[in-house]
Amino acid sequence: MVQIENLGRILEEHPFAQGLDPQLKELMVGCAANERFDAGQYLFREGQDAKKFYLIRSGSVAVEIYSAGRPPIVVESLHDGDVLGWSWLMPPNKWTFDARAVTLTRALSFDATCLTRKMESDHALGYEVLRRFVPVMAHRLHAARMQMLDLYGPAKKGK
Amino acid sequence: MSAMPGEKAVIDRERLNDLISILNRQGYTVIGPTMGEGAILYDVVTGIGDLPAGWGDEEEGGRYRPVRRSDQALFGYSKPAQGLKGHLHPARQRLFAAERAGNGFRVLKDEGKAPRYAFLGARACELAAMRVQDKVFDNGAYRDPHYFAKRDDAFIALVTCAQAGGTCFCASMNSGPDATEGFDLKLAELGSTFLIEAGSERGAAILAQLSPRPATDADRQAGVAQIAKARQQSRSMVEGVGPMMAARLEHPHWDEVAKRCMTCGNCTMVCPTCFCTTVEDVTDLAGNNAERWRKWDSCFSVDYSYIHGGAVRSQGAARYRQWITHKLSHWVSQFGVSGCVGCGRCITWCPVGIDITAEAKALGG
Amino acid sequence: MSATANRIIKVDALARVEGEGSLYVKVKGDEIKEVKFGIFEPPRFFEAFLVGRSYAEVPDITARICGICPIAYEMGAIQAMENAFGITVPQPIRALRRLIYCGEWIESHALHVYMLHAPDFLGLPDAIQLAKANRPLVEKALRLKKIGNDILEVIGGGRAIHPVNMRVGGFYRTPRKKEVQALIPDLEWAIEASLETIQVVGGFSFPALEQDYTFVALRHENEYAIHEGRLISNRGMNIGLEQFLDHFDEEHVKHSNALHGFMKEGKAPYKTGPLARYNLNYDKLSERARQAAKAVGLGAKVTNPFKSIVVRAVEILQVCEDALAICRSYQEPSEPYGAVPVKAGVGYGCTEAPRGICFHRYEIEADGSVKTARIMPPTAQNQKIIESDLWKVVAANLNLPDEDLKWRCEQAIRNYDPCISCATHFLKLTIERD
Amino acid sequence: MGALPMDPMQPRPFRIEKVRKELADTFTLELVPEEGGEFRFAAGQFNMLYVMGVGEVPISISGDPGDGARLIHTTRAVGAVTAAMGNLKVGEALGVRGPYGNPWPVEAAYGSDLVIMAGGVGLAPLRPAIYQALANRERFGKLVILYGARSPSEILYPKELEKWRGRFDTEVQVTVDRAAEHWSGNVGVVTKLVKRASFDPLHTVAFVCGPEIMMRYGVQTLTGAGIDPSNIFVSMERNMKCGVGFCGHCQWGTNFVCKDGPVFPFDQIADIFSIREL
Amino acid sequence: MARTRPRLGVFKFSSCDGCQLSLLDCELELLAVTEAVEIAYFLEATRKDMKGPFDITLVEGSVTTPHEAELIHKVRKSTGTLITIGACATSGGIQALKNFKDVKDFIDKVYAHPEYIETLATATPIADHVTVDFELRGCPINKHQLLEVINATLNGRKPVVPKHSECIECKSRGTVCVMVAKGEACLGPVTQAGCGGLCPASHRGCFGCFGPMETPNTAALSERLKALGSAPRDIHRLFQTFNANAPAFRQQAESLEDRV
Repeated sequence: MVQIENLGRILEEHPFAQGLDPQLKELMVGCAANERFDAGQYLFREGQDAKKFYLIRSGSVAVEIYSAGRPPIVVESLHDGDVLGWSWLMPPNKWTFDARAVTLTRALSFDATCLTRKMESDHALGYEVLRRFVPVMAHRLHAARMQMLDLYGPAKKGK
Repeated sequence: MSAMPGEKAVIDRERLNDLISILNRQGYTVIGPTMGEGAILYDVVTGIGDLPAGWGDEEEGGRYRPVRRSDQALFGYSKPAQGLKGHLHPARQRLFAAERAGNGFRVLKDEGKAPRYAFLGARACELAAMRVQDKVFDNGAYRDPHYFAKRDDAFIALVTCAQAGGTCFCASMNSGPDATEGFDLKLAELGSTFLIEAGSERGAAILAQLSPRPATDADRQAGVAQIAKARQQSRSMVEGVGPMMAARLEHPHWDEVAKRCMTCGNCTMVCPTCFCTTVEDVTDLAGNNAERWRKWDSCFSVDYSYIHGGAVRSQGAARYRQWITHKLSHWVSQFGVSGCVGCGRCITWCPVGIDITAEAKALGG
Repeated sequence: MSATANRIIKVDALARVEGEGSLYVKVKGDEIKEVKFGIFEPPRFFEAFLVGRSYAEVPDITARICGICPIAYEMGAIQAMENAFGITVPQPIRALRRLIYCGEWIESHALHVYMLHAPDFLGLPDAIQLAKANRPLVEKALRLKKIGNDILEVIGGGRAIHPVNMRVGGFYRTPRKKEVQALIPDLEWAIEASLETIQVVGGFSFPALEQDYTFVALRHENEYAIHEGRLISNRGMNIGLEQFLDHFDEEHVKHSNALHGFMKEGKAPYKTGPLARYNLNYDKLSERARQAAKAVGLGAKVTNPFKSIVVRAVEILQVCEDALAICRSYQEPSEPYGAVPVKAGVGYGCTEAPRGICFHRYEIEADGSVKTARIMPPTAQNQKIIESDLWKVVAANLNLPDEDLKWRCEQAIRNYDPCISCATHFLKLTIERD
Repeated sequence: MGALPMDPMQPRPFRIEKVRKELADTFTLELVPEEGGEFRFAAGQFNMLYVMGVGEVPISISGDPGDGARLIHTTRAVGAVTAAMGNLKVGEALGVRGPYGNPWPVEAAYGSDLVIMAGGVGLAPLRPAIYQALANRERFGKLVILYGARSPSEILYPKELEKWRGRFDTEVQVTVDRAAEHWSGNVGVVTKLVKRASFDPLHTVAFVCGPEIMMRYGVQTLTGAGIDPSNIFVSMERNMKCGVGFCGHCQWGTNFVCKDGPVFPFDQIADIFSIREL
Repeated sequence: MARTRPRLGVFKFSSCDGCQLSLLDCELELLAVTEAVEIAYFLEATRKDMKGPFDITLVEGSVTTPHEAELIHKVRKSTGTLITIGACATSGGIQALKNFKDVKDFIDKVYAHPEYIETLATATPIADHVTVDFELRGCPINKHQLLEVINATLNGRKPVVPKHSECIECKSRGTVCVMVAKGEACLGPVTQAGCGGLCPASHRGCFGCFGPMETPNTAALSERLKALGSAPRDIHRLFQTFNANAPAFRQQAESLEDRV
């Protein structure tokens, strides 16, 4: 299948798949799809069911929080080589942010239902996928904390 | 007789009056030990009568008492309460004055003339301390004119110690009780006479006017014995303290000391090498004239390490660590000498008696 | 305004007095219904704080009753303790005590004469306006005041307000001869400045008011009494301090946070302060002081309270002379203080604060702690007589418009240099014309 | 004796030629010495700036080391002195002592890639290094500028960043901590930019300046990317009263930040960098 | 540049008047002060009663009556920079001793008609009631520090009012430590500098007029005073006098209470 071959190559090129056993890669490709988002198009919105995750191939995506009465606040921007979305991994499997393509974005998406099933039956795959998500999550947590510190603002007067 | 540098001679104690007069005639203000209010203090002396004849001192951690001696020795104490730092590096010193001029301002020339000091009775540890501060105020790149205006011309009539004070540990710091250089005259009090030698040409010139007689072997031996006796000190600094401390910047003992340390800063104030200062801007109410003053500061104050937002060293433990590690360890890296000369004043004048030698030992153990 | 209109004259917050007071006058037609000189300075409970404290702490604590005349409190407390323990201090210590008290008098009197009271006579709101009119005069006044403070600082341990150096038995540290001698040139100048002050204030015009006062003041055989003596009056009273409470008492009235003092005999008001001292101790004034007083028309008797400003000026001269003499003869005492043989007992202290007598009585326990404390500040003692003066002033000036009458009343109160902070344990002027 | 040596504690009056508001609380002053002449400095050095009667503060120089005609300082008003400085107008004077301190070793980086990582107003002390690097662009491999700010409106020198980005030979990446949706640039911490930047870690020199925490994580990320700690330089901030090693305030371990720093090679301070309250 | 004269208000709460007297005690500088600022309200000095708003207000005294508790809010509203002066205004002062006792009992001790007296159960610092811009310590304040605060405020700089220990002042003026050289009980090592080191220079221990210094180690001092022979009751009293209500002193006194 030409398409699967293509997807395989695409996955191969993405940092996420570095060092992944070819057999497991093949299992993943079975759940993958190639997607394209125009600038301004939403990949998903907060509160929707999280049925996928994305490996961004090119472009940039803004992760946003919306609050009534004010413009959405961008909390992080993702680019080529980044992984978007981990809400699919755990209940309640709902997106907690909006994801908006800032520029034309191409991504490889993975069907959560498909991949979850495979991960459960093939623990080696399960382990490898999770092992790749943990640093992504840790990095995101760390970055969130750093942003929370408001480092560059004028120092608050100590009491 | 004409005295050559290094050659030992003997003078009668009354000759000190001549020494003081000669120095006064040469334009020096003579600073020497006096019996002050509650302790022996450096002050202006005009004659031998101002010296603390018959006074000694008892010192231990957090305790000082002036005590009567059985004899009338003029230098029979270990060291005055505060050293000579205040004379060369005053607690308050004006750096400059400025006045508004048009849209801007003009820095005014300081017309004040620095005092010319002669230090009579300076101890070896105090001379060592001056030599340490010399390195601070002339650090290669910059030389502080305010300090050296007084220091460059200072005449030093050292008096070696006849006995060690209760908190002295100069022997282990190699900064006393004797000195081999840096003085103009060196004296040792032997009963009613002084063993004396010149360390500079101007010292020798003055010595020649003091009717010295050549020292006998007995005089020299008495001098050697006296130094040997003063070397017997109950405290000593632990060996290799510099690298040891540098390796223990994070150690539970800092918190132990912090329980006792009041961060009052007394140790830094009495330390003859502590040089830290802050600045103070003074203005008239209309804002047309301003002055900038430098005044002693202490690494024990919170403001000392203040950067916008807060102080780097908010904890007492961190402030104590800064002081002692700087003194005993980092100083060596910075200036090639230890910042501690073993005078023991920080021990004596710590209100709670924290002992730098004991804390260094505890930290090393 | 009709003759029967109600008139209420109120001064909610009296100015140029120390502390917070008020005045309330109610007039119906030509009849004065009520005069209340009130002290709304909040109560501060000193007598209660003192219970259980060590005798040694009492001088420092009582100093905080008043920032204007802390010496009066410190010295009264010290002498009361010494009275309880049977201590007599040696002459050099006594001289230093008089010297520091002279300092407080110079400072307080110069402040009152020039900064607080003189503007009344010149129709100015304050000394700042006076400085605009006559800057050299105000500069002189400030220098005079400063000389008082300098004495307080040299003898009192470095500060004029709440000095730290006085203690039971003497001083913590007695000043060096050169420190005291340094005061001499300024005091020599101060004598000339006080002579000039007498001339300046002696030339003011004084509202007519003569009162038949009962004067009470300290009396000392050898000197113009300040810090020691027996208590005497112009009605024949002559008592020791221990008899004070037999003759004097104080009561609590609703309109004031200060207790009002009175003489038990006849429950009569009495007057303490400069006028009382002058009238009772005229013979003890220096020749120069008497001559200077005479030159501005003051004889041995002064009963117009508005002339208290001149008497204060005469007193400044007196204490400048006294202070100068002490400084000239000063020898460093051998010991700054003597032994304090603590024992249970009762002690009395009374001194002439710049504004009048300040009485102390303490009961001390065997361990030196205070069992009971009683302090009667001068302003509390003068409260009744101030009200009496005000009746007369209002009655004599009913034709004045409210604003002028109000000012005249304030001036009458300022005759007493009331120190309201101390009296609490003291003023709004409200004049109600009914 | 000849003329007295110059008193290092005495400021020289400089006249303000231009005041430019950079951000809400940040401004740039252009100064010329009243006595005339040039002001020479090396990138990364600082001056002690004195506002008459108010006080003195250490402020890094943010102009072009190649241009001695004007002394340029960019300052954020955070205290009484910097606030007073912000109120000064063209024609008024400021006292200057300096330049002091160790500079960015721009020349030592010739032949290597140069990564410049700045956070907030930390870009100001790095700007002279950027000017110098651009003036000698041919001597470097890649030139990467990574900059993080709190929000798009708080980006310092935005026009210059844009200009540099427009050069074909310089990679400029800017990120902000938070932004509204119209911001099409990066959002996230500055360290995130390292991963995407192109440089050869084995032949790269990095200059880092910003808040201390940012520098800590910045260095971590750069070493993680393979740059040797001895090739990473940071600019430290400590309390300073004199700038010449007399007052003691800026001591940090064995260092006087004023004369041993403010620019340090990271390997020299690695062992004390994370010790608290040192 | 000519500056506009800021308007100064001076207000008094429960106190001895000493701190505002400090302003009049700036004899040599007083006229300069009145030229630099317009004294718009200062009862002790002028009967001119000008209304607010004020640019700078000095507040002396603590809040001890219901009336004062209301008044301070009015003062705060009418002023730009509010500076509290003295131990009363910054920690409650000597009258805060009532915070530790039954006030009713106190009123009964001093006044014949307690029903006439209106007072709160506590004496509290101004900062407990309203936002304060600068606190100047001391019982009384040091007039030089007062001038410095006024001067710094006029010149837009940070006042030089150090928060370190009294010891640093003592040593800077060359005073011999009374605790070390005489065994006197002294609060200097935990007390904020500012007075100029008066008591030790008069050969007596500091009794804490300027309140606790930054980071005071009162426990270590208590231990030392005990070792020097002070009874816990004496140490208790030392902490509980002129700045009894300042947190560090209050807590140290409380920790000694079971041994008093």
